[in-house]
Order: sequence, then structure tokens, then C-alpha cells
Amino acid sequence: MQLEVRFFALYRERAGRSTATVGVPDGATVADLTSAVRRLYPRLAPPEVNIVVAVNAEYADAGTVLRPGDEICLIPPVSGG
Amino acid sequence: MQLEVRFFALYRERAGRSTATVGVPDGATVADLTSAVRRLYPRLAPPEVNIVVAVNAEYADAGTVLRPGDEICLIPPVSGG
Amino acid sequence: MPYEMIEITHQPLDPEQVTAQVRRDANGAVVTFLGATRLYSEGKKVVRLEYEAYEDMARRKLAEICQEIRAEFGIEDIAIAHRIGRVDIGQISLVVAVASPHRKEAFLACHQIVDRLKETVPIWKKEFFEDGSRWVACDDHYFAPPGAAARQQARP
Amino acid sequence: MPYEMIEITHQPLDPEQVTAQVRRDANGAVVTFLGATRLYSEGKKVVRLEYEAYEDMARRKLAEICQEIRAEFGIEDIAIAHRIGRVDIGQISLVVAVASPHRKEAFLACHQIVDRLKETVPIWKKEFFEDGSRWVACDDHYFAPPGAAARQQARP
Repeated sequence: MQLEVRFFALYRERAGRSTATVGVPDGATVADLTSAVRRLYPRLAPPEVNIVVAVNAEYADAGTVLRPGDEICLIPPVSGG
Repeated sequence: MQLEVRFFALYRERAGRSTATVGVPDGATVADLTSAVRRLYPRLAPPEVNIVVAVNAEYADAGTVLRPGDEICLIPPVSGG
Repeated sequence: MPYEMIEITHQPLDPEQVTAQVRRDANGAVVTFLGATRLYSEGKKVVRLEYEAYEDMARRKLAEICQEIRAEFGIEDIAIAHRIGRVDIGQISLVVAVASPHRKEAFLACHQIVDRLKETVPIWKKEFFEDGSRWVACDDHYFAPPGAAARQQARP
Repeated sequence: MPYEMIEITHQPLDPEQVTAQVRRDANGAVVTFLGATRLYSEGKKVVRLEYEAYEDMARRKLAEICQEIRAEFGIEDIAIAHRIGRVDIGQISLVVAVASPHRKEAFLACHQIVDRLKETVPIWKKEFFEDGSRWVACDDHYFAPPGAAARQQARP
């Protein structure tokens, strides 16, 4: 399935874009997705950095199974305030 | 010596006035003064209440010796804010 | 240069103006406390308040508190305004604004200033109810005048 | 009825207006936090900031924080406004106002809201210096892109 992924802040700059369409197998998890995104955008973050993902506007753990149409965002370390 | 004493808030209302001239022996302490004030205004506070006194705009303890011209104020429990 | 404003006034307070005193480019955090007259005090409906101050000493004690707080929290900029006289329900009686490069010190310092003000600064609040009034902190039993105390002690 | 305002906006913030949202006759204490752009960040002169937000999620996380804070501190009235986009030095990026019948809860709740906001709400701050920029919290070493990380690791 093709998933639409949004990048914010540092990730947006590192990816050079705000959104990308990423192909993953049906039943793919958040961990599968971040691996696929890393392959597409190797400069996004070094391997030892855990890329945090939000699915449908909630933080999601690595095992969360993704479905077509999910709103997926990559969340760099936050610094509001 | 004659000392001018100011009353605030509850004490002002209990004494029925803002200031009073109180006669005490030369060398009198804060404790001597509050005893004299209590005799003049017995309704000021019950005997078990310690009447707090400020001398020249600082809290003074019972042993502080008073001098003519001191600014003496009786301070009921505070409740600013 | 640390900034300090201490104001005791009969005029209505303007929190924005008090807060503006401590805002500087070095300060990332400003914490402001507003104390307002509440409609209820221990379950009784309050119609208005009146504040009285021993002004010279109140200013002096507030300046002492500022000095202590600066030493303890390493903050610089403090503005305090206390209204006295009649204060109606919902109106502001106290504004304390503290600014600091970082937020933790600003929160703790502002909280401490208000706590210490209520402990040591010679200002008094009188609550007016529909059927009477009382000086806050002068607990009725403890502070009842001698005659009344005697009557209360005589109860079984 | 508890009052809650959550606002994420490109417009300049008006702290007075945010604070006014939580002032009610039952609330004796209002604590307001202002976060402003500091001139220096870790010793470097900042010329401006830019904030970016994942707005839908940020609103949702802020609403969750409000709910937690209400349960923990028994307070009701909260207003939060976060500015995004460009924010110049000395301008306000965040206003949090909490009102409560008593001051202790208002201070603790306001402090906690700001702390939690900085931990979990998807908003990002970029600092612009005279000679560069950085995303705050994305520590340079840790977050250096793979090539740069390899070069750093190769140092003796």
C-alpha cells in the first residue's frame, strides 16, 4: 500500500519536502514505515535516533499496524513554549 | 515618657481610634507598652493573644526598649493579598 | 541592573502594566499572579472587601522579600502592586510579576513572594457580607474581645 | 462549567485577553505564564525564532494536558495560546493562564502545563543566529545526519 507521510521541522528540512508517498507491504507497522522512509531519505536521522511517528494525531509505537488512509507524521524532538 | 501609638485594622476598630498617646516609664519595653495599652483599651485583644508591635516600621520583640519619638504601631494578624 | 517595582495604591490595578515592568529581552519567562476578590469566603457570600495597609512598613517588608527572593532564586526583575481601600468582587487586589531567563525560577519565586507577602506584610483585608463583616486572619474565637472570650469559655 | 481555551495562531498574542478568559468571580487566584523570545540562547545572540506546529495534534495534546491537570489539581479554568511562525526577540510565543479559587493549585497547575507542553506537544522552535540556525532540542551531535555522525565518531 502507498502511505502519505508528513515531515515536520528538522525532518521536513532534511527530507527537502513536507510530504512523501511511501510504499510498504500491507500489514506494515510503524517500524516498517520508518525503515522505508530512512531508505528513501538517508539523511533524515542517524541510525541510533529513534524516529517518533504519530498516526492519526496520536503518538504510535513501533508495533502499530498501519492502514491505508492513516494520517502519518514524523515527529522530531519537540521544543514548543 | 509619652509615646504615640498607631492602631491598624481590627485594633483600630477595637480601640475606636487610629492613634493614642500612652504614658510609660522611661526605659519601658514593648511588653511594658502593650500592657499599658491593654489597660487603656481592655477590649483590644484577649489576654492570651500576643499583640505584635512594630517599632520604626520593623517588627520588634517584647524586650525592645522604646525611646521618645519612636514610631510605634500595633499590628493585628496580617491578611494581605 | 535588577528591576524592582513596589506599589501600594488606592487605584485599580492594571496587570498588563505591572507585567510590562519586568519584560526584558533577557527574560524568557514571566510569571504573573493576580489575586482577586472571590464571591465566596468559607461558604459565605462576600459583597466587597476593604484593604488597609501600614504603607511605609509594607513597602519596606516587600522590598525585603524582593531582596530575599533575588538571593534565593537568582532572579532579577520583580514588580508588585497591591491595591488598598475598597475592592469589589472580581476586582484585582494584588499583582506580582516575576521575570527570569528560565521558567522554573520565575514560577517558584512568584509563588514564594505571594506566600511571604501574606505572612509578613502589614496589610489587612476586611470581608463584608450581607449580614456583617470580619477582618480576615483575626479568627473570631481566638480574637474575640475579653468579654466574648469569657462567654465562649463558659460554654460546656 | 470548566472553561478551556486552546489557541494556536500566527497572530501576536495578547496576554491580557488570554488571562481575561479565566477570570471569574469564584477564582481568587490567576497565574499567567508568558514565554518570550530571549536575546541569548546558550551564549549565542538570537535574531529571531520560527515556530512550526502539527496543529491538529498539538491542539489534541494540549486538550489532554488540560484534562490531566484538571483531574490532578482540581482546577477548572485554563487558557493556552501558542504563537507559531516568525517571532521576534522579546515577543511572546506562549501564554498559559490558570485560575483557581486558591493560589497554590493555580501556581502548580500552570507550571505543570508549561512543563508538559514542552515535553509532548508537537511544536518546534528554530533559532536564527547571525551566522546560522538550529532546531531546538535536536541536539547537533545526536541528530547530525549519518555522514556528519560518522565524521564525528571518527575523531580521536
